Amino acid sequence: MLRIPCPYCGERDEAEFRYGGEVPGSIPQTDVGDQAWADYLFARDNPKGLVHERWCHSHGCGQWFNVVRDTVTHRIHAVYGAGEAPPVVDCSNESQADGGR
Amino acid sequence: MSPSQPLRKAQGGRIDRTRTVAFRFDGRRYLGHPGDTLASALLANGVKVMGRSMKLHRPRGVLSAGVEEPNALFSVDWGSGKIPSIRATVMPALDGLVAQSQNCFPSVNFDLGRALDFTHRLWPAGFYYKMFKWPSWRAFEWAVRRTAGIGRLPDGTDRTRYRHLNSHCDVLVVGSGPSGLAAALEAGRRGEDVLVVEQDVAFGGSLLHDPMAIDGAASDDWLEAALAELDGMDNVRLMANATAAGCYDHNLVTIHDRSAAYRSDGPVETFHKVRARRIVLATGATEQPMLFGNNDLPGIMLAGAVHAYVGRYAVNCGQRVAGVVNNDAGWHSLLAVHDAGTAVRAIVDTRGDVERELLDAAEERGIAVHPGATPLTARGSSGVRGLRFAAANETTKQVDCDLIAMSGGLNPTTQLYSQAGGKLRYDERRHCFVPDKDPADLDVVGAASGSFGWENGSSVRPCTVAPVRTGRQWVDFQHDVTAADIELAVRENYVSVEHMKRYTTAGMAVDQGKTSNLGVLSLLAQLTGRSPGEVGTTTARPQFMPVTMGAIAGNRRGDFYRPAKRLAAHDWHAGEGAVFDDYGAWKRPAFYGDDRDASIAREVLAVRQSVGFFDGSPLGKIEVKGPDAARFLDRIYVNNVLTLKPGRVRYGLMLNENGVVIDDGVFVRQDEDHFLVNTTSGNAERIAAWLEEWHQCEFFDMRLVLSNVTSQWAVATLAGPDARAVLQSLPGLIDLSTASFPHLRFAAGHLADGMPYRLQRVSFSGEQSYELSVPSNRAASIFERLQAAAGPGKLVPIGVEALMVLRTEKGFVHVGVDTDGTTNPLDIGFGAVVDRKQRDFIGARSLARPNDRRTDRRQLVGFELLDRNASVPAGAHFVTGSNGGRRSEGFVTSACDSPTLGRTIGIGLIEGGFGRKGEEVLVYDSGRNLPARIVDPCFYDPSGERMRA
Amino acid sequence: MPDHNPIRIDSGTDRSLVSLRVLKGASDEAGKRLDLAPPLCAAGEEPQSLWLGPDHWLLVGRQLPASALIERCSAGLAGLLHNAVDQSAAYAVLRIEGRGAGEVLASGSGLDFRQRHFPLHGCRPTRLAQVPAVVVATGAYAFELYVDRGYGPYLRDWLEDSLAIAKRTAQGTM
Amino acid sequence: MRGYSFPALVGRALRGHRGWPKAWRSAEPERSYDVIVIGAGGHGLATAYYLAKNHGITNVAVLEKGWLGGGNTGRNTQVTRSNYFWPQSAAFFERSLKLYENLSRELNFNVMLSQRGILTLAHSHHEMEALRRWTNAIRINGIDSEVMTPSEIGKLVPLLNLDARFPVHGGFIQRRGGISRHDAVAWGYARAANALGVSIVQQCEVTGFDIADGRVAGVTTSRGSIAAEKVCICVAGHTSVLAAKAGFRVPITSMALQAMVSEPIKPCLDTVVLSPAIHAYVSQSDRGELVLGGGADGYNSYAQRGGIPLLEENLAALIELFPAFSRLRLMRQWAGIVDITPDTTPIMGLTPVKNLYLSGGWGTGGYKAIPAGGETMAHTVAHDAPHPLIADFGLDRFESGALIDEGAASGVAH
Ligand SMILES: Cc1cc2nc3c(=O)[nH]c(=O)nc-3n(C[C@H](O)[C@H](O)[C@H](O)COP(=O)(O)OP(=O)(O)OC[C@H]3O[C@@H](n4cnc5c(N)ncnc54)[C@H](O)[C@@H]3O)c2cc1C
Ligand SMILES: NC(=O)c1ccc[n+]([C@@H]2O[C@H](COP(=O)([O-])OP(=O)(O)OC[C@H]3O[C@@H](n4cnc5c(N)ncnc54)[C@H](O)[C@@H]3O)[C@@H](O)[C@H]2O)c1
Ligand SMILES: Cc1cc2nc3c(=O)[nH]c(=O)nc-3n(C[C@H](O)[C@H](O)[C@H](O)COP(=O)(O)O)c2cc1C
Ligand SMILES: [Zn+2]
Repeated sequence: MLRIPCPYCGERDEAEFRYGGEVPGSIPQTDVGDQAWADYLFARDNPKGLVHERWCHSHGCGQWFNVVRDTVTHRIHAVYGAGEAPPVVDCSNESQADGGR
Repeated sequence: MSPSQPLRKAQGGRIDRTRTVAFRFDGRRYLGHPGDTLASALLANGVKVMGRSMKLHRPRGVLSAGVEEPNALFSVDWGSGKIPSIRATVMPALDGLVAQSQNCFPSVNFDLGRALDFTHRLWPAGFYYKMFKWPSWRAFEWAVRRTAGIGRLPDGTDRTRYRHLNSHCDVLVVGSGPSGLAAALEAGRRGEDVLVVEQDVAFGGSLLHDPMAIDGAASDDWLEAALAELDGMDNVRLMANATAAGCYDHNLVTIHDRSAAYRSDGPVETFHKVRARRIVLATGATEQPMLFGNNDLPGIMLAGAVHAYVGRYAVNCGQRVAGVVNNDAGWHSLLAVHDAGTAVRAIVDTRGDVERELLDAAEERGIAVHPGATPLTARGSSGVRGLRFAAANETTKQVDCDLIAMSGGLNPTTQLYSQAGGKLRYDERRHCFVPDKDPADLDVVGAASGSFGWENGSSVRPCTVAPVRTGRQWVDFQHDVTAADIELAVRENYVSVEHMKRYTTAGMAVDQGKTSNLGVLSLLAQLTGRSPGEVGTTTARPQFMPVTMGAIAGNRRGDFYRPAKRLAAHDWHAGEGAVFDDYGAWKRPAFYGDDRDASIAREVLAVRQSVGFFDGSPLGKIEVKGPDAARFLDRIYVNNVLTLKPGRVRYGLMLNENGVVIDDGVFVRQDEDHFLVNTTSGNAERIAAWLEEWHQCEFFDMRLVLSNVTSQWAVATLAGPDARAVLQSLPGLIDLSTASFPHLRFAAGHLADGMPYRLQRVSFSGEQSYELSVPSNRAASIFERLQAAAGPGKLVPIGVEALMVLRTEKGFVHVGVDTDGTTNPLDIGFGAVVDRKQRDFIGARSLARPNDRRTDRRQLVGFELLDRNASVPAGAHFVTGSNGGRRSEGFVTSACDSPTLGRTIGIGLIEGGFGRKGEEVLVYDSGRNLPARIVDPCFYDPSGERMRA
Repeated sequence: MPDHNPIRIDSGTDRSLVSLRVLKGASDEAGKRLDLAPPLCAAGEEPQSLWLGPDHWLLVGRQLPASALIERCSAGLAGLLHNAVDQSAAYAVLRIEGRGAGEVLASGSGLDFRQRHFPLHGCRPTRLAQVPAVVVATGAYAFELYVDRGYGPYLRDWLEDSLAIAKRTAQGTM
Repeated sequence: MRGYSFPALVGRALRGHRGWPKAWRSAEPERSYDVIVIGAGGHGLATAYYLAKNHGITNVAVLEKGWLGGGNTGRNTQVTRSNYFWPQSAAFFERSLKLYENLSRELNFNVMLSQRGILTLAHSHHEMEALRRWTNAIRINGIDSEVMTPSEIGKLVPLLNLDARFPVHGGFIQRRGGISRHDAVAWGYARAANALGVSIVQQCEVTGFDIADGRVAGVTTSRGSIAAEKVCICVAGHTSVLAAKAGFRVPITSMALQAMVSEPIKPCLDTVVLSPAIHAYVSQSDRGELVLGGGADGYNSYAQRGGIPLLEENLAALIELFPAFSRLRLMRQWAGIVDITPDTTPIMGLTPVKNLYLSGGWGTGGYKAIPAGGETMAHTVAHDAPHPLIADFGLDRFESGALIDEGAASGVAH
């Protein structure tokens, strides 16, 4: 069970949150081509390692915020507000270890 | 010596000799003492054969004295029905308990299944992959399945209650041996919140059978003092009978607590979820077996276990013991066993360089020692009669014995450590895997960390060296995996440790290889010329010990499985004869009365002919307030929001970014910068969250606030030609005449008695219809007042099902029923609205993709069956072609036997539907084909006169 | 363990509730002006304010009706965008008290209910027994729970059941 | 393939099973191959097998970073069925099931296909309508399926609690559906491919691509560079990682999908039971464990382990449906990293890089697709054009919007 540090409430169980996926790129204008639109809509970095993602403390303060998390270790490196610039995170090598292997 | 327990020593042990317990095993009654496990009590009574192996039905005795037990698994009934595969070595011997051996017929001592053992050559590892292909696996499967599996499904009803408990601590100590208790004392004294969990019924770990000197004191005294001190600390909690079963992300440990599990008056099992700042693993070490021929005979036990039985339970497991060891720990146990009165005849050590001290100690006691020897085979068939071994000089020798105590070395108990992400290292000298790099916030101490305490420099010889294969040598007792199976797998190139595990199934039994994994690894290493470190281990996963599934589910059963929301006027509806059903999270009236179809028809006609009343409270209601509210909602809805005037209501559609319809409903402009958004009932929470998400994450510059008032307001919908008259009777309400309050208007105010209300004139039924909102706590009273005002029997309550019929007659879509995750607004006839809106809205761009613009997409139409008396359910398909080349062109999304029209009608999605009005099509359902005609989806009052009346 | 019948359910008719939402950027200002002390609720005087989020409070009035609370907001927050709405009927309020109250709650929520970590007047929105709930510590071993009124009966039954299991567990072992 | 049979087993038994040959050889990487398949899961191995068998291309290497069959193929819940909604899916998965029906003999390796029937439950009036829509679609697609009433279900699965919190309103069964032995599928294809000359190189991780002028010319690996005419990516949960190395992004999210087994008991459940609404499904394996699964842990993950919330959710669902299982014990819990696409349909075919092909996006349901996946990908690689059965499964559908949303239509993707 992830323990997610809500910037407003402190550390809470994953079960209190809703996942919003990777922080998407900015919304393209309506006149973008089909390919660029598809890229925005569907393509994901889906990184093995650090991901910038959205969470909402839906069963708590109701706020959306961003998390920098390692998708291999699940360690949470940083948390920042919605719309804010992501902090710089250094995590040399940590995600090299593969989950089960 | 009590006659009933011939092998019980007269003194010693931690059993309560003042009391006896009586239990049954395979029909016979046995006596034991409180403090006994089933295994110790049966051993005391001289029972040797306790089970049969899974595959070959070999007779098996008890191997261990702990959770690692692979052999002595019983079906046990302590009042909760027969529960399979209970480890006799940890199950307390309770008074009245009934135990049975498993996997044998007719009895554990004579089992016909043994035939499989006599033909064992036909069943090597993975034999089933090589045969049973013809005619098909199904022809054999039933028989194979019956031989697999041990134990049976529990019988009777489960009386156990299961509980979850979340908790927090600074330090979680797993294991209460000397190392765990020392760690707990240290942290406790520092004032930290400490939780100590111990799977055993008693605290003390190895000290319970193996006293030693700690801090200069006798360990019994130390233990007593330590427990007393810990008990006295407010910040320390001690839990026995509680197994740490899983170690998950972010230091969350699950604990299966059976401290109240065996109570006759109402057992409880608790599943703890402990969030620990720091974890200390003091889980000890597990002794490994030795490999030699017939090493699975009853009467061959782990040396530490023999020690535990004599030390803790005062049971002599045999009269004449032979030891087979490769390490000093085994010597330690054997010497202690001998000193406790169980005579050890000989010690066979595979190492040539045994410490002088040990040799002397044996000599003192008159024990023959054979350093550098190789155990060959155990003699006997359903019990041990002797041991043959090759002495250092390679002559074959033999000792007569009735018990072989073996020790293949200790292996740290690191499953939880590995689950937490810890890395193991192979220790050549001690021949075991020890923790190498601890994960953050986790420490391993004591035997679990590889410090076994007494070993003084000498190394352990891998237990698998035996070059001479005499007889079959078992590696995994429960799954009957032998050294030959490992050899076969290697020969066939299943040399990855994971392939080995899966091909031979070694380590996959209920003990998860606690006494076999190391053996497999070292054999594999030896056979492939690698070191065990290079071979690596398989992955330890939760559960460390299997956990009752009910405990993991907790009390989430029945009504607590998933919470249901109840309407404020639930009881009122019940009084009206409502039959409730689940709609999203809600329990709502489906219809009123006993006969589903008749009730629905009656309710529909009431709305069409006079007036019906519908509880629409779950309707989502979200206030959006602020100077940018209109601009925000204009992005959210497909429809134009900016042009709506205050006091007016408009119908709107919401899409996701992929252009798919996700919700619909009306929105109200209460004031210039104050909107009220209505969502469908099922989506109320989801859309509230959707609006928040867009506001907080994307449109955070827009100045507006959102307030979800769904639960504050109960909604009474009155629909039908008489609706106005009934509603107008409420004193203080505005004038409802169409002139002053036409269709799609909104008003708010207070009734004469001061009750606040909101009123909107919208219709989902096609009749003149009003949605009156009042505070939820007044729901029942307003319903009653309306009923009274209408006069007896006039105001007919209608359920969700009637409403569905009404809206189907009217051709109104129900999002999620008439649409699915692929439907865009164009498909349901909103192309013009989409095209008119020049501004961007969520999903707009997707609607411009070629696929979204295709004219042969599935589009919403109505249909009527040509045969007026036929009927067809939702879920039928529109098809072309016949049997072979049949193709679906779409499907019926809603259908009903319309009470208003007296025939079956429906709406559905069909390819290119907009251009096919009047066409005849076939409707297919479960093998039937019915001709139908495509028509406009609105079957009732297409001009909308009645709605606007 | 809790004393006799420690769980009470209450429709919330004894108090008025007003949800106050402001722009997140203005929440400090709003908090100051109305004396809303996040994240704890102010004790004693009226209205009590329950912290629901950085831009969201639930104002609780014992004597004051909702309309008065709403007026206070509009007076105090003049010029600040906000929405104060009556939610008196939106919640069911349950009380649980007795020594084992925290343990009963801990069987359905991952919060730490021990006094040191959940001090008196502490207020936490959380997930309890699968439903969203606001937990307020109102006494040494007493909590008030605010839940959506639709979940009131469910949560009451759940608390009673959990209490029953807890009591059963506590009666001696083996 | 030949070599495995009952007589052979008896014969070898007499000689202590000493005569069995290697199931596959441990190939070392060579300098170049005609085709490199990345990933020795079921799909990679089957693709290699059909390349050799159907297209005569035998100079093929399957590169595997771990041990063959150790990815999702070795950790899935074995559900094998073809009751799909959309005609394209149905045709593809039905082809797969047909291949499964003869696979043991084709590979000369018993994959233990057990067509014991797979029962899908509906728990409300509305779900029953959705289910009826689904069953009719399946039948129109020419595949067997039968709607069942609660009492018929009660007879078929006596342990099922029909009056659960969400009562059973009905269901439907595909009798040809069932389970098969996952490891055997991987091993059987590996052995058969190896026999046709394919090299399976384990412990060889692909770390990059050699791409020039938009055309792939080889790969770099943890064991050096290897040249190839064509390269096919079959790495399931790691598709995004490899796509990134080839310079493009894919519409995939990787998540941990959990599965678990109880302690083994004697047979008590003879049908695969699946409840889409409750998100749980269960079968009893031939060894006797109950094998159960549910949805994926709800966030991006490459950690091959499962969390607690879903574990509880799955078991609560299971026990609500099968109260008799409450006293059984859960033995082991694990997870695989699955590659989820927006429409739950796989991504198969060409990529933006010439001669680089992709088979991925299998999400929670690609085990049953292995034979047809291998067959059609082999064709696609051999002809540099998608096989007709997978023509609609290409990456281009995301641009045109022509998604094949199986999840939206049937609510099930396992
Ligand atoms: C818990 C669970 C339950 C499931 N249940 C079912 C079910 O019941 N029915 C069903 O049909 N499907 C099910 N699935 C899905 C199914 O298992 C997968 O879709 C299928 O196994 C995918 O096969 P594959 O060959 O593509 O991938 P995998 O078997 O995962 O093989 C991919 C291989 O690629 C290797 N690899 C990755 N990166 C590299 C690299 N850089 N270099 C070299 N090699 C690499 C991996 O090590 C792995 O061995 C389930 C999945 C899971 C996790
Ligand atoms: N067999 C031995 O390891 C042994 C024997 C005698 C003395 N000693 C001495 O004692 C020291 C070992 O003491 P120790 O405290 O490290 O080990 P220990 O074996 O004394 O205690 C380990 C305890 O952990 C418990 N445990 C293991 N896994 C658990 C789980 N998942 N959940 C709950 N409880 C769990 C066991 O039941 C056991 O009581 C050694 O350093 C040695 O000097 C060891
Ligand atoms: C269908 C199936 C049945 C399984 N049965 C067992 C079993 O009986 N015993 C066991 O220990 N593991 C069993 N496993 C789980 C494997 O041991 C292992 O956990 C899984 O393949 C994932 O690998 P990993 O845990 O090594 O990462 C089974 C796995 C599957 C897919
Ligand atoms: Zn929060």
